[in-house]
Amino acid sequence: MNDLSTVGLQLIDLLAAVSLLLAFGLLIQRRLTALIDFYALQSLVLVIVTSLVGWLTGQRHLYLSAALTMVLKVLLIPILLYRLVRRLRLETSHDTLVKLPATLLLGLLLVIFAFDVARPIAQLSTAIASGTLGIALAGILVGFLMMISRSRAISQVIAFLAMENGVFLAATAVTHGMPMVVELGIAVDVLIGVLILGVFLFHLQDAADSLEAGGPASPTARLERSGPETPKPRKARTQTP
Amino acid sequence: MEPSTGDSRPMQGGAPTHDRTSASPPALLIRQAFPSARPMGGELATYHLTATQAQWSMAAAAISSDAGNRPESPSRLIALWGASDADGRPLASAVYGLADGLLWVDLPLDPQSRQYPDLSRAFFFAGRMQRAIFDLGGLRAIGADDVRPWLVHARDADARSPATDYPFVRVSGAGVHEIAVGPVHAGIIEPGHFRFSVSGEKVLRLEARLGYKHKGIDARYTQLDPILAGRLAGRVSGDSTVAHAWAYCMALESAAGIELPPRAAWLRALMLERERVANHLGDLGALANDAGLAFGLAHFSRLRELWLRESDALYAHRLMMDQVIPGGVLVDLDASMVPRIGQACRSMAEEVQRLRAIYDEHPGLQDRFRGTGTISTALARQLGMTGLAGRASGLGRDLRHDHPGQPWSALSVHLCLSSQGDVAARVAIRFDELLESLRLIEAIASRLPPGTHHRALRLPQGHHCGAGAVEGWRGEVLVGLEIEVKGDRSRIVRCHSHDPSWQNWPALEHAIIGNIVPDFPLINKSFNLSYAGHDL
Amino acid sequence: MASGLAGQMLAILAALALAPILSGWVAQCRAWLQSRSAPPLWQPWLVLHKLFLREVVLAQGASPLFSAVPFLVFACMVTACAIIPTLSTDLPLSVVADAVALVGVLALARVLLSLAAMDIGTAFGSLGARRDMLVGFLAEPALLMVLFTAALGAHSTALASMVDVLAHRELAILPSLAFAGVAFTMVSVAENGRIPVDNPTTHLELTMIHEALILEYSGPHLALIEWAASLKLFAYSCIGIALFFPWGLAANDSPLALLFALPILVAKLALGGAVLAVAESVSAKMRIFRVPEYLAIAFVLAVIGVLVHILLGS
Amino acid sequence: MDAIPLAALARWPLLEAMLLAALGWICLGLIGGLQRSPGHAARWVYPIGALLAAGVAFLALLALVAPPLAPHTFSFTHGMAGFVMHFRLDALSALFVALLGLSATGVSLFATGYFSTGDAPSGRRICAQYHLFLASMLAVLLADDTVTFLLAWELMSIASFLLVMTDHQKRATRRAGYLYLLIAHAGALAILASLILLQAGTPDPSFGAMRANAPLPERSSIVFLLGLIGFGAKAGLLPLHAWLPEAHPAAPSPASALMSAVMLKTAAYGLLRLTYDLLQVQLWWWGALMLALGLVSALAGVLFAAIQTDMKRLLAWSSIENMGLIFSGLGLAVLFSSHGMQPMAALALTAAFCHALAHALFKSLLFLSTGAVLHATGERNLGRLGGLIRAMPWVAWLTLVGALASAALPPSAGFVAEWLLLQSLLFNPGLPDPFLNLLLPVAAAIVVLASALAGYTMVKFFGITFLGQMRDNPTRPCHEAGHWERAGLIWLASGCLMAGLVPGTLIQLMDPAVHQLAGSSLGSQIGAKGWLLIPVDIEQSSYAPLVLLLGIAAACVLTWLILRRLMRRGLRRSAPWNCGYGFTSARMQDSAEGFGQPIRQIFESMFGIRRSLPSPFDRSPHYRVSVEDRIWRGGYLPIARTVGRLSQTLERLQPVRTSACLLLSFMAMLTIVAWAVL
Repeated sequence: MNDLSTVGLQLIDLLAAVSLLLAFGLLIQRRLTALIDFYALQSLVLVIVTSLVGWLTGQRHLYLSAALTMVLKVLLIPILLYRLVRRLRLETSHDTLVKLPATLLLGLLLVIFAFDVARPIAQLSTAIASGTLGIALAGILVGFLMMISRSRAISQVIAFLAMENGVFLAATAVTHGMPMVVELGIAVDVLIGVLILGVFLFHLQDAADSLEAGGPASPTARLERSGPETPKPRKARTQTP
Repeated sequence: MEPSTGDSRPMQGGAPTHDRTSASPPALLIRQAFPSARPMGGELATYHLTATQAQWSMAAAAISSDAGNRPESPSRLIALWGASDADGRPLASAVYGLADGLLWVDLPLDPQSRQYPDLSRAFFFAGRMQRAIFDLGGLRAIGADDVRPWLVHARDADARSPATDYPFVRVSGAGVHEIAVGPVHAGIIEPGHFRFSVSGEKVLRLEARLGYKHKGIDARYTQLDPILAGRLAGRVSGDSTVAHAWAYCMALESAAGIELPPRAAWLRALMLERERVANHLGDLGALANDAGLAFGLAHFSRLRELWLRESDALYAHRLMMDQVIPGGVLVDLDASMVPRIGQACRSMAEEVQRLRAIYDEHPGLQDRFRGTGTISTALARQLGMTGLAGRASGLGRDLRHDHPGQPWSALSVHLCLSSQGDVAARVAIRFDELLESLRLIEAIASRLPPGTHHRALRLPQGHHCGAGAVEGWRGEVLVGLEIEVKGDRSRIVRCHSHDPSWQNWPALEHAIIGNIVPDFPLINKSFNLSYAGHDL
Repeated sequence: MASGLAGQMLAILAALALAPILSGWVAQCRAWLQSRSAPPLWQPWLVLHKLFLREVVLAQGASPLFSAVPFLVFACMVTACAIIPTLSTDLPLSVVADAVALVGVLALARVLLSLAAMDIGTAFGSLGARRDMLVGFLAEPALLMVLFTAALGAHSTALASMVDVLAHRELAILPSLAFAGVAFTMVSVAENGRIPVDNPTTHLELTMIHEALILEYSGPHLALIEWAASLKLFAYSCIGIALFFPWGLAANDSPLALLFALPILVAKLALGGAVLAVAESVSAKMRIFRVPEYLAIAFVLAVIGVLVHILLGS
Repeated sequence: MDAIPLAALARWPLLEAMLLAALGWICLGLIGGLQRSPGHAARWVYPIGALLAAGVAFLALLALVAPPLAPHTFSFTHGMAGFVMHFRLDALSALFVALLGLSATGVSLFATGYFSTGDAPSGRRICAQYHLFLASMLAVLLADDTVTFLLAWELMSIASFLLVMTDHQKRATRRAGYLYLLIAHAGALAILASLILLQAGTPDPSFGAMRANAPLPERSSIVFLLGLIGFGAKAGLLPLHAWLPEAHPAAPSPASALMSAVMLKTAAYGLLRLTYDLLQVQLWWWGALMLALGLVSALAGVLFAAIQTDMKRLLAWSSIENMGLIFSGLGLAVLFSSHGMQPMAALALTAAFCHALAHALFKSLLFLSTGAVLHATGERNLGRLGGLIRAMPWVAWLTLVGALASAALPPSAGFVAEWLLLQSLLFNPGLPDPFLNLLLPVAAAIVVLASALAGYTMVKFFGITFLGQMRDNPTRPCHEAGHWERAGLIWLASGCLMAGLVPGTLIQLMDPAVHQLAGSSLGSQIGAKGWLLIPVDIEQSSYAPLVLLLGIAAACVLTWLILRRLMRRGLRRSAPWNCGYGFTSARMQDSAEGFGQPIRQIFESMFGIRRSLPSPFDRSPHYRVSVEDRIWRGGYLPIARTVGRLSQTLERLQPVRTSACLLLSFMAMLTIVAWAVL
């Protein structure tokens, strides 16, 4: 390989690392708007990786996939999520179930686990960037951890989307020779994204209270929402005497 | 309404009754007990009566039990002070707020024993007022728990005796230590000493030691001409000069029994709202700065400066000092200024909205604000909080809204309320009130009634009492006044200015509990209480 | 040897002169970002000058430790700046201590200052000492892990060798440095008492960390400590430059080469200072108990940096 | 020194001389124990003991400087049943003997002053127990057969137990002593079982016989595990640490110093002797287990140290941390050895040895200064101390040296150890197991975290004791330590400094021991430069503490000189600023609990914390907080309860008292030993 592609490979590794960094950002971030931003950024990294792989391997269809990701995950889904958050006044998400240091520690252990698991697989595969697999795997696991450690449905959805970003990254890094898988991945991607959003929008018309994970909120859940622990967006109510 | 659910809801029916005929239970009770009580003249219905010791205690018990039994009850103690009447006999005075107005109870005391029944068991924050009363006039509350000096410091009391530390309440237990802050602070703020009992960063108790700015305002009033004393009232607390001056003028006008020209009332309201806007702007900047966001300070300081310059242009004084005078206001508003004011208000509202969005979206700032220095509605009621801090804790009291005289009745003031009671709530209330004030200013300026802005005040012969209460930016400012006019000689027999800081200072000590030491400046700033107005 | 000594002296003098200017530059940038008119660049020098001319007011009961610490802390910072490759990677003192020892020297200064703060026995002294040690005990490991990430890449914990390897090998992108970079930025903000961890311009005693530590110092003592604080900022900036932008340092110790390296250093510092000012202006100070979380994040990121390095085997 | 005298030295009867010294200690103990006025006797008994200790240290250093071709051995035949006591002095023993001697010299010097006052009966007892303790520790290090080793080991445990029980009128002391005896006993049984297993099949109990026929790997693992339990209990590794924070504070300070500084090290010695010398194989998971236990102990130890309020308990927990770090180094060495990476194993071993030596010096220094403070003020509760730097500057400044070493700050000995440990954790050429490779950086992170927390703890320890104002009683009379005490402290402090400043020389001294175990050593890289430390390669890492110190000192002096010339204005004393309030009280400083509060809050989940907060409405508010060891609550108490229930059942059958129980079990152990021997 020439120098240029060496740099390209290193760039892919770097971008994978940035993607993992953003996954950690998602894990520790408390505010929903920031979560969405991070997700959009992570998707953007994915777009760059995909196009880079496409350029390095000369597979044109990857450009298409990158463009699809760009439109769907960098623009459409974040915008929809933003609107959802604004509409439902969910800016604050004090919904972490596990304390932050514990979450971090678990994340660290998952990274070690992922790296250890990825090593033999990466040696088997003929991937262009073998290290990327481990990092992507770590990203998936961290996304999973985030999903477990959050109580709000919307953060869980973002965690799921981040996880799916990790899957996509791993797929791009490992199976760049199998375009069908990637295409299929994108198709499933779109489907899931639309489905989730559809469910959300359906709920949006229904009631704000039922956005708690675990179905429609019970009366106690409603009480908790308005309690001091989960501050409801505060808008001074006014009254005309 | 059930405030304990923590939800913020509009005040609905029942609570503030504006129908003067259907009085709340304590008001009825008291009217039965004191058939002689009659409302004084003036904008605010004020019942003034002289009580015996039994009646004094009965009134306190009735009002405090009403406040304790009905969560929405507006009954409260507003002010408590000691004075001497025209003959030099000691008097204890208390002013209560009731649904249909104020109740002013005077208790003549025995000149020898100089004692009066304790109110601090019924009203928590009365303890400090009673200690101040003792320091100023030697009147002692019978049965009060806390008899430490309040305004008088050890060194003032006896310069020869060795100076000793104030007997702060000591938290016993392993490893409790103290942090002493003040009276001189590194920033340019008023003097006050704060003693924290802490374990590491965890605050176990806070006690404030005030009185460093005691100037003897009440005594000074009695040496001044009633008309001129308005200037002194305007200097009780510089940041609420309009509110204090208006309260004084209202008291004097009610004592004199004159009706204020409508235009004067509207102009006063304009200034009061301008003062509210200026202070809220300053506080919002300072709050961000105390949370380490200098950006907020820079922009709110800029807005405040623009606003003060505008005031300077309108009144030739940045703080509008000495603009409220007995009988009206000093300067009329030129009609040509009205569009300019409206324009300034609109652009200010726009900028404030933009900054509010930044505040609301800033993760670091919100993290500092939310859940910090929380006072629940129940605790706020127990402490008898008032004003802005009270409204942030769900106590929906606002004189402009509850007892709308001129011009408030015509303006339909919105009550800004939150039940969270944390710093974030106090910030949100400031933003809401700021925008509401800007709306009011524009409305007042455009709908100013015609007529004179000042009517010369002629004081009637004899003894007259008057009370004035104004919703300043911090809370209700109250002035109780008795004048004596003999021939062309008039004098103030007694006068007391009450600042809402009295009610809210003790709340600060509760707000810090469960927080950590470095959050105190932020919590303190979110209350932003007056030292000067409190120490008098 | 002689030229090496001369070069070393030049590096130290450059650090001594530039450090207050760097602090002044950050303050200037902050002022601009808040649309205020800025103090002059050399304002910290004016402050130092003023303080040096003042008398020392020593609290009653201060032990000799209290008067000795400003000198010791200043000397530690000067030594640290001499060890870090600011201008050149080939200076005699660079073999004296590697990255671990450098962190040790910085920790020594921190411990000494905290002890001195406790010497008078006031509330703020011990409060500052406690908070400073709290920040330190988490920041120090995170910093070391950042340095290890770079050290693994260079197969050396000697800073000079690290810079040599990082700067002079063929163009290579180390993904582990992405983690290390983020962690390092977080740590250096914490270590230098900048927003969001500490507010260097605060006037609120109860929230202070560094200012509370030195509340009882005055005159030349205070000047030395302030100078040491700016040297610390300078040292951290130079570590950051050495690890993440290692290009442009002189490879030998001739004074001429050092003089050429100076403008490049100044340019990089100016850029770094501006970035710091932006970061400070847009964030609020966090609660003191968020600081451990913040530093734990930095720590974990640095550890992951090391892990990524091992995974990628480069 | 050139080669010829060295070779001559190697032929000297070093071992015999050391055994004589041990005998000398026993005689001193007997003499001191029989004296009518022990205070008076202390003036000459302890200095002679110190002299003997210095002699032992000197002999051990000689043995290290001139390593003999074959280890010195000495056997002593007892008339009864052909009972032979074997002694042996090799490099490993010599290293630990040197550590014992160096530390004991300082402690004995200090003890001269410390024990010259006090009541007669306890003085007599302490004198006898103290010297017996010294002799037994030396015997443990020199023993070369199961019986001798175990006898010496038990003697060491009993002597230290008696020292712990000095203040036996106190209930807490009795509890501590009982707990110590219980765990030490259990540990001894584990060691006994381990050695018996090792010896099984041969009638010869000597270590030499064991070396000759090493057991099968699966049996080795059992032997190792039993040894780890036994020695780990003595070293205070989690979860067998419960006795340590109780027992160390209970003993008189010189005894605590010896227990912490030397006795804990015998555990490390024993485990090394077992794994490297007797078993002769190392499995990777042994090392991993030691590493993990060591890291957990280090972290837990320092966290608990950070929140203690009693000076000695704080130091005791800190000892757990340091033993954890030493065991991490040993574990790492075993790990590397098991993969045949001898140079790395040598590096890790050197790090562990450095740490052991540094800890022996600074921990005895710190315990002794606690003793000095206790003598001067009658108080060792941090919450009541403060400002002692004014009344006792000597003790304070010498303690500062120890505190800085304990905080692992340059240029102290503690830092050298940490530095070497980090080097060995980072620069391995890659273990064959990738998973372990990924875990080693995490281990490095924990080591660094523990060291940084040690800094926090030491600032608390020194700052609260010696700085600020006296918290409890400002007019408390306190006095500077006496000459003997100071001499002891100075000896140890200068040891700390020397070890930190010339680490090269130190490592060269340790080389024979390292070489004996790891088959490789660092000496070649160090060369002749004692002041420059280069473990692998100058390009890779180097550290020259002496130059560093000189640099800092030069900058310091230069600044001072320049400032003196430039500063026109003088110096004025005034009241502290304190926000202009005018009244300062000692209550306004951080208490020990206050200083530890951030640690309590951050690591809340690790501690079992119970607190009750006062209400703001309280007239006389009270704050209560208590922290307990979760392992104690979750691990020991259930066992104790079960045992208690069992013994109740037994007692119903046969009323036996606890002491009788102990006696029985001790007899049983002796019987087992006898059985093993015969």
